Amino acid sequence: MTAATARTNGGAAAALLRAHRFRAIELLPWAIAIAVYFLFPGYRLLATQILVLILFAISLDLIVGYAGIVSLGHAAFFGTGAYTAALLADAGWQEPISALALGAVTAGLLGWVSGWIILRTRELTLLMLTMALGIILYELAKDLDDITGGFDGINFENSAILGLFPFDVLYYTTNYWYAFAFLVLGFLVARTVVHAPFGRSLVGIRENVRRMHAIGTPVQQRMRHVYVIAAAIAGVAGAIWVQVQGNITIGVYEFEMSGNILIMLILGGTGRLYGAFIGVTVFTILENLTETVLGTDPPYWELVVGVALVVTVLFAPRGLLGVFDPLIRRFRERSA
Amino acid sequence: MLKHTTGLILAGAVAFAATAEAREIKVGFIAPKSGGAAQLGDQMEKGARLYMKLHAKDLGGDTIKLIVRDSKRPGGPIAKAAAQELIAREKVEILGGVIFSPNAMSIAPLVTAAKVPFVIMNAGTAFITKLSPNIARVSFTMWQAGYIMGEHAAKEMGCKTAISGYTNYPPGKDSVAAFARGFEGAGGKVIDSIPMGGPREAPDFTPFFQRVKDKKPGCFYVFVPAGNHAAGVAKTYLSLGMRKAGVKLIGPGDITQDTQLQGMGKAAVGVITAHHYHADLATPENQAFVKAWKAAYGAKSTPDFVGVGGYDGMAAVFHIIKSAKGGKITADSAIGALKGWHFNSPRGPITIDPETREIVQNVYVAQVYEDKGMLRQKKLKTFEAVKDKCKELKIGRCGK
Amino acid sequence: MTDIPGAAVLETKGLCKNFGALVVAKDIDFALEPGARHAVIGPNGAGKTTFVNLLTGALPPTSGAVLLDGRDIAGLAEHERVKRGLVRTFQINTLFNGLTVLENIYLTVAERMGVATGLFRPVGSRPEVVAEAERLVEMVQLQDDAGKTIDELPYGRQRLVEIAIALALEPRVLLLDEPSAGVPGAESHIILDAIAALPADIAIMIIEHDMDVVFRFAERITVLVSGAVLASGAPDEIAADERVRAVYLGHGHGQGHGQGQGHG
Amino acid sequence: MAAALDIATTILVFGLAYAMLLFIISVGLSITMGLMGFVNLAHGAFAMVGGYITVKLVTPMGVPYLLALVIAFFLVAALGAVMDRLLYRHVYGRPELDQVLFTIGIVFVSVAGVSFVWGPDPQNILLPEMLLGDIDLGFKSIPVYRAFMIVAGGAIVAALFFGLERTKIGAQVRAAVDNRRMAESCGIPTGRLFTIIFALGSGMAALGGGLGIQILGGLKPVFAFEYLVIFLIVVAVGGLGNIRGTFVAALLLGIIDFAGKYFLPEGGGFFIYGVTFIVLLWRPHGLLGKA
Repeated sequence: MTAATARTNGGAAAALLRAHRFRAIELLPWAIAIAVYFLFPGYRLLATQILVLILFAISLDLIVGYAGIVSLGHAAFFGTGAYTAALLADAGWQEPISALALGAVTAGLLGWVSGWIILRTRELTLLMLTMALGIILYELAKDLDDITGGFDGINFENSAILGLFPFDVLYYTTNYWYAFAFLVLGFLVARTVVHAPFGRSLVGIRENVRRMHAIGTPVQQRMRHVYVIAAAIAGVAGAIWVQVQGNITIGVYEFEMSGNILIMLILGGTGRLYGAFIGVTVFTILENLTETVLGTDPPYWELVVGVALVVTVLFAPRGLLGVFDPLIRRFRERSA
Repeated sequence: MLKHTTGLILAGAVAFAATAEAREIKVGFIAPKSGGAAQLGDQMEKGARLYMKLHAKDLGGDTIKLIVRDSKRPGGPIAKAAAQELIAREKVEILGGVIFSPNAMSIAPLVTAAKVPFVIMNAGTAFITKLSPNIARVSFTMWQAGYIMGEHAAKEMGCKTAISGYTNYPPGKDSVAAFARGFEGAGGKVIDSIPMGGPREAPDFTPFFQRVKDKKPGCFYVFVPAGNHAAGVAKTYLSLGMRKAGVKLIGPGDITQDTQLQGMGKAAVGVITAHHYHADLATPENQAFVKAWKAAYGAKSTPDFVGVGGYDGMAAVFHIIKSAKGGKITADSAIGALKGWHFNSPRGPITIDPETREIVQNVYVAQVYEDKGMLRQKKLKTFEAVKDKCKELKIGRCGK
Repeated sequence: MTDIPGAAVLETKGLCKNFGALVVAKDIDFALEPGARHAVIGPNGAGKTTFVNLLTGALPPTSGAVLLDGRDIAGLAEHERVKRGLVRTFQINTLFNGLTVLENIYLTVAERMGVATGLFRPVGSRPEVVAEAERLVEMVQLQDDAGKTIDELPYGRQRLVEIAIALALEPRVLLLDEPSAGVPGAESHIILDAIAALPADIAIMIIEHDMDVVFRFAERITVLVSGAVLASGAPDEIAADERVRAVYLGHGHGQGHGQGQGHG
Repeated sequence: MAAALDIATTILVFGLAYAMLLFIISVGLSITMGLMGFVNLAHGAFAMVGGYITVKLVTPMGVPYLLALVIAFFLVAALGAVMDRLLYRHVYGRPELDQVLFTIGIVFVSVAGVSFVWGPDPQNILLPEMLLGDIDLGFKSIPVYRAFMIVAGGAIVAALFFGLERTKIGAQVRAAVDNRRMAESCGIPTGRLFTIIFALGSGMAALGGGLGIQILGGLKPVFAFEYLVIFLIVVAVGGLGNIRGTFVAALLLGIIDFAGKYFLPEGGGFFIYGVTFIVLLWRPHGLLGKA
């Protein structure tokens, strides 16, 4: 390895070989998440929701940020995982982890089938097809309300995790750590995938599809693969989302769900996984806590969120996390 | 500086000691303040605050701190997170509000676990009071108006056939199911039932109404959620010339919501609805209420049934606080106090059914007419002390 | 370099392509033997790049066949043809502009070595792939720029990345689409040297405007005009061909000399 | 037979009226996306503002409806031009995702702004008597307002096509949509052209917003979000930047939506999305879009 690094100037090979290693700073979000649990018990459901949405946003980042597949219908997978878990629990299958795994499977299957059809297209057409799929599923869930509970939804209960830790409907103790654990797991999977040659080849697809064809990459197939992975992770996120809340409505398939998660991801910064953390957190906090500061008459949150988005694009073109890029680069150059 | 601060603390302590008896009771209030249903949340909050203002003295020095949270969308998660925060962080003693039924559904397990009483001031899907023993409802259920409208249409309006059109979500289904029971029970026949899109879709009813017009029923029963959907109903009815074609538009009062009525223009004249409230009710309670409302919110502002829901909801909250007599408010004591609670509301006398914790109230059949360029509603008939038929008949999830 | 049908690695038979009424390839018969150095020339708009796209599968032909090792490859997608050794470069740089030079080549090597589908073991624990990428970087003498992104490189140096990527795929047939296009005169010798140093057993088809390059490099020349083959033969035959002179060389040779003088 | 004719007329009249509305609002979006590759998700906000201006001119101020529409057109067109110069120009040429974030931000701000100024209540408009009632076609009567929508829409469509086919600016627009770089090298000032187009598109959207209040049943601050999806669908199905395509798509979707809801109300929301799905799989670049 040192032999390899010695041959090129600028440490390009060293950088490539080092890219997947963990840095100390990567502990920061987890430390914050742990601290939040103890500091803000009154916001624990909101915090749990943020953890789950981060996982959802990470799954979206795999396709948007890495493979360049922009989707306005990612809630299709989130909702499918969610309904799988919820309907299983409602039918008496109350063990949460197996239900969640099945949620990943159903969402992944949907990803496989829809990817086969949809991923032939690009840009606006792809956007519209993903969106149409999401909305069609929404309509379906709405009309099949005998099964899904429709607009009003259903309340259900899960058994204790591993038979030991029951879900907490009031303080979200177990619920929080459940979401936390699967966020860690999902993040590690995503991080491994993007640092593996597979993930690098996705970046290639995003950067230049024509070239990928010309170096012998089966582009369609690879996009389908990442689509399935992203769908399965989104399915897990959806399953956790409803399991920790013990409630599901057709909101999980809503267009807003797809739209908002995309906005949150872009806000944080795409193609870097950690963008999901910051984008979801900032957006959700602005959306939900503006009112505790400014009140609800009139509802300022839309103004605050809107201005935040516009300002971000004008002053932080690569998303909020992109603000740190020049700093990091300078730091690297100095240490190199 | 230090001395100054100490002085303040001392002064505070003295003030506290002087009013040791008086408490500040935190009441959580969840309603949409932005998004498509914002005007409903706004109405409900205005109603609640009006009651607080008019009856501030009733609590004998105790005060209420109303903490409002925006539920934004009809789905569960945002309202649920707000409820968790209100209970766990703000430590509210009573929770109230809620426009949309799914909001109420998602909150139900929380109020059960936290033993906090939950006063539903609007959400009208019939079965939700069954989800927690700590829920009481002071608004309405879709069954109350729907069933009566059905009976009335068959018996009094001479309609032999009817078509129902509804917004495709549980309150809509409740409403048309109730209508069909009442109508067919009284000898009529419902020849078609048309889902007209979801509550969050664009309220363009033309294709559905045209379908109805072409089928020529005697009565056309429509349920849509209050708000801009309501305004769309009368307009479409008029613009398709359905009245001329001999189709009578009827429905629950959601389609002649007072706040929307003037905007409907002549389109609404003649429409007959069944509902538990309209702003033109000629009772002293209501006239005083409307006057106080206009004094507080301007002459152009009108209360409607959502506002009355907030008003009566706050009356229930006051009743809970007064019954606790300065002691701790628990869900058991609060709901216990509400069971059988009687109140002379602007809408007429109401009680909470001790069995179901559901409101029992009058339902009025009323017709829209024009008076000096203003649209008003005239009461045709009163049905007294109407209970929720859905639970009485144990239909669907109401029976579980 | 004699024409023995069947011995060709790459061959076309009656290849046609129409866009509506517009004919861009007309009945092209073409053959490339192992180790060939074959230039395709023609005026602008003659359909040269289209021809490359038809060969690689980027465009489906309207009719006719492309044969690789004597087998019709109509059913093979572009990436499958690459896997069989049919590799191209682009007339206009088609690279991963946001990635470093090394990453550009790494991606290619990973694809060729069949590790690009790997989901779990990170790039960093596959030093052999990185080392191979480095070897190729050195081959085109870009080691000083390995850590720069393509955006940061001058166009001529980017051109070398195009060639390195092609080499990284270990081609048997290499289609070079105007490799020196857009390269300043002072730098074009780097490109030409790199081409001259290509392994002898690779069959190379080069599309080129610069006649100096064509005549120095090619052992055989095909002239395309309006999508059809006008002439094909050894360089001196082509140079002597009256029809070619008439439609092409008169104009094109002057241009070639111009460029030649530029870096001469 | 008579019944079939009756139903066919119904569907045609109402479908057409709705289609005109879709076209008037969507066409500006189609051109901006086609010409500058600019994803303007805030397009519906301009329609919303146009609707509010119309309502506020008619109801409290007593301006005649048709005049109010014209005023709304010019005010919002001016607003569009100002937005273009002040804000949007910063994001032209930026990556699509940035444009998405930026314009959605504008939507949020517009929704907040409208609800601050005019409150959350739905806004209604009382139409002049002459637009109410029916026109008797002999075998069937149709509402005057729908007929008015069709005529007004038809006039706008005709003016638009005339403008594009016969005027210098129209020719420049067509050239620029076709190949922007080429148009620039021919000396067409695409920057200024785009401001004009943007203003015009915004004005058209405003007109649609004002015309649509009656059909769409009241304006609310969430209008800008609610209708975004349908406008995007019309653009995608028609083919980016293709005005004829947008028109055809509006007709197709308007009529299918109406017919679907009329015959099969249970299918509700499916039709329009189902059709979109199928059309886009069949022709990924839209009905009349070029590959």
